[in-house]
Amino acid sequence: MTNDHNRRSFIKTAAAAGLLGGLAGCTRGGEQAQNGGDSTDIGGGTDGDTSTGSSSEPVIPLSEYDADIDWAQFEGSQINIGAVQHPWVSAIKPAIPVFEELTGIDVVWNILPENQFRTKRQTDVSTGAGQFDVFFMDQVVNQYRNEGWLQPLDPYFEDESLYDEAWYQPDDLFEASRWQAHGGGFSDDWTGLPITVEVQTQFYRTDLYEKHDLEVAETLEGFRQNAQTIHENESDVVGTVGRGQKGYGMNIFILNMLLREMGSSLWTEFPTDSGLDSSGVIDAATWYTNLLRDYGPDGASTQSWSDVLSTMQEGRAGHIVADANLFWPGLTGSESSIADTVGIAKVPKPADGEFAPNAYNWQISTSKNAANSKQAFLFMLWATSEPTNTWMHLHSDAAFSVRQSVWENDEFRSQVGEEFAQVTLESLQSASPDPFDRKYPEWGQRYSEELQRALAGQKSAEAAMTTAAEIAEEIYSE
Amino acid sequence: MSTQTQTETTTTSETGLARLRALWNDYLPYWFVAPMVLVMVLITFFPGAYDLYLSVIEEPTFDVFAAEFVGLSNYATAFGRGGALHSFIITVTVVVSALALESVLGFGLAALVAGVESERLQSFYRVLFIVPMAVAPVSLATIGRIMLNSEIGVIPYLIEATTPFAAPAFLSEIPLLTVVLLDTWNWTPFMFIIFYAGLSSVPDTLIEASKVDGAPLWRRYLHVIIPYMKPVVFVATLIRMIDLFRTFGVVYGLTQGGPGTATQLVSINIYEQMFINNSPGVAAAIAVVYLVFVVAIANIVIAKVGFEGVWD
Amino acid sequence: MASENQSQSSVDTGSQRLDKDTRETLVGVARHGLLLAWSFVVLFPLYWLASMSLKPPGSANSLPPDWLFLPTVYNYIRLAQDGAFLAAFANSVVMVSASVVLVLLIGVPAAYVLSRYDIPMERDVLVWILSSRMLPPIAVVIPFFVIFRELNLFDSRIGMVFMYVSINLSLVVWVMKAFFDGIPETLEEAARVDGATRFQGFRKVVLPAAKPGIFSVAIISFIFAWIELLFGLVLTNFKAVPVTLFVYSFIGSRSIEWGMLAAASMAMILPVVVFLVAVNKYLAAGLSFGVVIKE
Amino acid sequence: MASITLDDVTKEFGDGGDAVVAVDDVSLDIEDGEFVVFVGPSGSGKSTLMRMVAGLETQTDGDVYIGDQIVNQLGPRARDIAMVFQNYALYPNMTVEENMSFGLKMSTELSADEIEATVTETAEMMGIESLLDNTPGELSGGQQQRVALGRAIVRDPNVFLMDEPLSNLDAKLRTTMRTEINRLQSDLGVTTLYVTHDQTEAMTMGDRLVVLNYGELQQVGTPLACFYRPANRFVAGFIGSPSMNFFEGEVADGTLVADGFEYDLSERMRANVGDRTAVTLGARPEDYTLSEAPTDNGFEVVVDVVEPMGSVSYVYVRSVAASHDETFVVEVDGQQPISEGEQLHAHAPATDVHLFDTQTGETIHQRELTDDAENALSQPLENATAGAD
Repeated sequence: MTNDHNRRSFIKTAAAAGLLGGLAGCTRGGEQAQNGGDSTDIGGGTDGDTSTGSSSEPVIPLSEYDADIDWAQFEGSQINIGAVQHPWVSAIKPAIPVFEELTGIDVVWNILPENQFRTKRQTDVSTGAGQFDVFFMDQVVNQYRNEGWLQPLDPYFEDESLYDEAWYQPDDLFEASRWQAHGGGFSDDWTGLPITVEVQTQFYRTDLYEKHDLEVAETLEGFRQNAQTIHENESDVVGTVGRGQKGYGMNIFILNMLLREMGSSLWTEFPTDSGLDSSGVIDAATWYTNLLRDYGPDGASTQSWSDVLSTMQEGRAGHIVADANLFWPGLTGSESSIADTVGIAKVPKPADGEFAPNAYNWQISTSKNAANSKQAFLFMLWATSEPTNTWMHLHSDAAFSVRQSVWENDEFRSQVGEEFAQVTLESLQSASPDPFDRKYPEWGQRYSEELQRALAGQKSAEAAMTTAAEIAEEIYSE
Repeated sequence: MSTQTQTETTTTSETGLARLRALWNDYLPYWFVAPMVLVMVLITFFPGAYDLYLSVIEEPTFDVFAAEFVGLSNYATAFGRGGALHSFIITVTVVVSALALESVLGFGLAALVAGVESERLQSFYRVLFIVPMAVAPVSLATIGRIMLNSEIGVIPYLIEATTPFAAPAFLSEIPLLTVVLLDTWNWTPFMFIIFYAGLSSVPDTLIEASKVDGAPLWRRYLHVIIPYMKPVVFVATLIRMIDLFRTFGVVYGLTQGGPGTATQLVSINIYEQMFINNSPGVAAAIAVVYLVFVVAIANIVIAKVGFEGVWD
Repeated sequence: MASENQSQSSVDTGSQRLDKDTRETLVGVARHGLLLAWSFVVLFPLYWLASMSLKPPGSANSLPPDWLFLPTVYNYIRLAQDGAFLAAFANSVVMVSASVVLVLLIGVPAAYVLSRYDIPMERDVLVWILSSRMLPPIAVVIPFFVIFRELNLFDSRIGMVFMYVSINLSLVVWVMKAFFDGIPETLEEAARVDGATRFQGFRKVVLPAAKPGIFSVAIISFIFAWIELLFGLVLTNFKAVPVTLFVYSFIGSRSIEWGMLAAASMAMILPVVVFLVAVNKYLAAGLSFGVVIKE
Repeated sequence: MASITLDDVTKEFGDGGDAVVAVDDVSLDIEDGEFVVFVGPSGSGKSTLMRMVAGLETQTDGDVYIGDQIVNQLGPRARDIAMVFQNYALYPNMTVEENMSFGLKMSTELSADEIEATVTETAEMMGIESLLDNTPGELSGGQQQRVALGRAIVRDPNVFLMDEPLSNLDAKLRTTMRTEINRLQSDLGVTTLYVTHDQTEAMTMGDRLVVLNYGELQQVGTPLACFYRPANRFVAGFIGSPSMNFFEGEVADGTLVADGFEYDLSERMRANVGDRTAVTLGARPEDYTLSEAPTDNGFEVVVDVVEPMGSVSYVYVRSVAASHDETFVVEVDGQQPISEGEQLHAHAPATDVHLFDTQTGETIHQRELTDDAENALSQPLENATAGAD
């Protein structure tokens, strides 16, 4: 049985703040900071306006930031943050007055859903407009770096007035997060600082497992059998759901894990051999395709993460084979009809393979054309520092810490549930994130298109991966 | 433009105001078109030239004018790896089928509503039938997706609950048809409203006359009403066609062009080239060819249908 | 004439008369049947949207659907308390309304000239105007971004109004040209002979006759601008953000707030319905030009 | 009230090489109070000519005077004219009263009360006072016609221009309105230009006809002058119903040889013909006689079709000797018994025959008339034919 008490208390904070949507979407739009408008921010009742921020006690004592850094050197300036509609934003917003008081820098937000944000960010950097001093960075990190749009942070790390290593404790950041912040191994420099990490975990229905006397699967074969049992014995419940929709953050987010677990990797030889037609990749694609086609919902090939989440929330699926651990609040929250009967476990692995869940980091970066890069760096540093990060996770409903210390923090663990914390921590320690090379968005899109074709039954997994390999290599051949 | 320069005012009271008024009326057609021409120049020439330029240079940098000229290689990429031709075919398929459905439905509904005798009921239908157009594309796509979801969607559920048929997996088995049907739901109102307004302008005498002749309903429409409405019917259909050619939001939200590239419209292809592949040159190349293509189609349609049947 | 027709039909056999009556009844039944069918097609998704917005959290996507549920206005209250949403909503209403007025002011006179005067290369001019709506906005948004920054129109209401005008202008010109083509030119000639200036003839005689057309394009223009997303996304930051962006904001990175998304979508339909109801009677105003001879 | 003068007026449409000449160098004097009918087939330029008087078109060349004033540069609103259009052009969004008062509001300084009084008075005169609150869409064709006329009359203009105002009415109503317009014109005494393609309307309404073809002035004259003294073959054929019959032939030794018959020319004819050889003979259907016995200059014909009209019959006959089978029309007394297929002798007396130059179409010989009739040609008959149909 899961720890109901802990899970409930995890949700209660959200409910108390007037939010029933789980972690995400507390606030939105770029206006609140600017307008000082009606805000539904959690805790402290601050609204992001500097004047009110200084009038009340900061939510984090300023003494926490007692580092060898000249915080106040840019007093009176302003930074513009381009952000995705992500729980991180709502979690940090109540702490923004702390930063504003600490540095005297005004923070202005521009918050958009992912797709829209990408469009806007690209327009901004490709035209050299430089309207964002800080922006969210994802799979396009090396693409942007290659275009010369990103600014490496190393000069700022070396600036003594801006950085204090002893205080910042960079080693507390997960290795996977630090690796991705260095362009997934493609750069020696910091391309940004990681703010959130989500790692793949498995979700299952405890009630159905009990009913059919199933064990939580550690192997892919076991998982497939569990899925089969549920699929065949339950009406209106499919064995499993999983991302099938195309897009470089969609179906291949799952497949990339499976292929690594099966001993293959992306770009066995960069940039000439994509490895996508290797037996490991083909096996992984075949396994995933068969799983979803046999025990997944009709139309599995078009399911995006939100469909996967909704189907599970509605109790129409027995499992999610692997997806972001950030589904947990949604699955256990009030939007979910299975809140009390859902379990979380580490993702399965092949019997002879390695446990290597995919992890994904959002990071924040600054562009070459940004007007206030130094201020931006101070913000990044402050936002990802231990005091801010810990406060967010203890007081502001966050569950995506890139700092190991938070996951080991007992108060945090009891808040979010021991089970969730432990599974996440162990998964993160073994996590193996995707390396996003500079043309990953382009060939990844095509690769995920091919996988989607296989999932839709338009072609075999082998044929799909062979085509994907050809396209990926052609893209780099120019 | 005809060179009518006769003055409208008598020459006796040439006060400043009168002169101004004369100037206004004498050159009225010029004043009338000038703002339109100005806006049109701004919104066509600059973006057009920009796309044309982007399509023949190497990947742009901040200083676009320092970029290297690469001839037609972006065009080659667009039609090779870029799958431009495939997306053209998909787009034309969607345009033709959706346009046919929407025109017929739109006209049928306009005719049906126009014939409703109760004025209140007619008003009700008039408002109701326009509303689908007002649903924001993102809402339509997101909520449409969940409604069509084969596991938890209400539409497959209803089909299976009320008919003996198994519901298809809309987005993966019949994606193109789904896109066309959703667009039909969304945009038939456009045809409806213009046709309806067009019908309202058909003189009663014309309808009366054909009634006295004893012509059956369909003949009355075919031989009397539609010929009279021809300009409006033609323009509404043409504009809807042009709009269909650049459909983006709802389809992207619904399928993202998938499964595979089964619903990859040209607009989606351009979006992916630009914002995912970071190849604005290829995106611009597709856009340029596409513009030429659509202009050609519009010209053919206008030449074949428009100026012979509608404008002489 | 009519009475002659009557007497003729009275000579017909009784069964034929019955047939005619039956046919009329059938036409009536078919008309209402078809209208009801389409009403259902239109209404069901709207009903579903509305019910989603009124359902308590967690049951938005339940199957079998909760046909009967205790509606809650919780989502609407949250929406109404969201100052930023309200600000964007008001902002959109202002910008879109202004753009509709402006696009009519620019487009209707131009359409009139295109309809009434001999324009050199008229077809090319018309196709050129139409070409402004041929490319997907995605293909033209970046040049506009560049221009807007140069001209200080970025994130300004004026800039957005201009964009809304630009997306609707070709529609207004084309549709209104078609409507003007249907209005006999002798109307303005009569007015001019009656002593009106060209402009008075246009304003007092032609414009009123084109009312159904004008209000139709006004509604369509309003809707096009109202649901526009891309320009609003790229060309604004804080001051001129349109409400469409807010509807997106309920689609988060790891969860979708179905109830709020539905409520916001319903809220977005509202102004369109208000506008529609307000101009409803003009849409219906069937005007007769008397005996019409096309010249 | 005003006279109208057209001085070498030309109108071309289009430009450059493909310009179409709609009106070609027309000069015309119309007296104050005169009722002049422009008549011609469609495309003859009659409407264009009127529209230039109205100021709705600007002539390419030449001058237009209304009264003594040159109006080339004036728009319609400054010319003090009123016009009735073929489709009436009633303002659909206005009531009858608003339609009628529009012009007064636009062109005069009259107060609202004065306008209302004037409109009511005119409406009574036109018998449409009960329709004042209706919109044009609610009126019948005939009522719309009256409103259109009323709208013109109420303005009390210098000139009335009427562009085929009766062509959309049914035959019976057309006759009634014809009479009414004639009556109104003579009561009001306003200079009136009237365009029609219908020669019956032209004959019955105008003081003078202006016959146009292909933009060129063919003849200006009283209806009877145009009928009895046509200036050329076109006018001879256009005016009169059924049309005059024409036979092209060759003149040799004082005899016109046509296909199917020969005609011995009289002395006067020969003198008029001179040394021309290609001559067309024209004779009106009513000037022929059909008889069983052969006559001078007669020839044998076979009856093709008989159209009894009541008091007269139109008999379509064909010359027995002709190489073609075209028929021509003969009007005979309605009581004369003639059956189809019958063979008879057709005869047109030399006094009634016209001769035209085949090449130029110009009249070279006019029929004979009595002196009284000759005098009457130049006198406009004061509505003499108004009541007749």
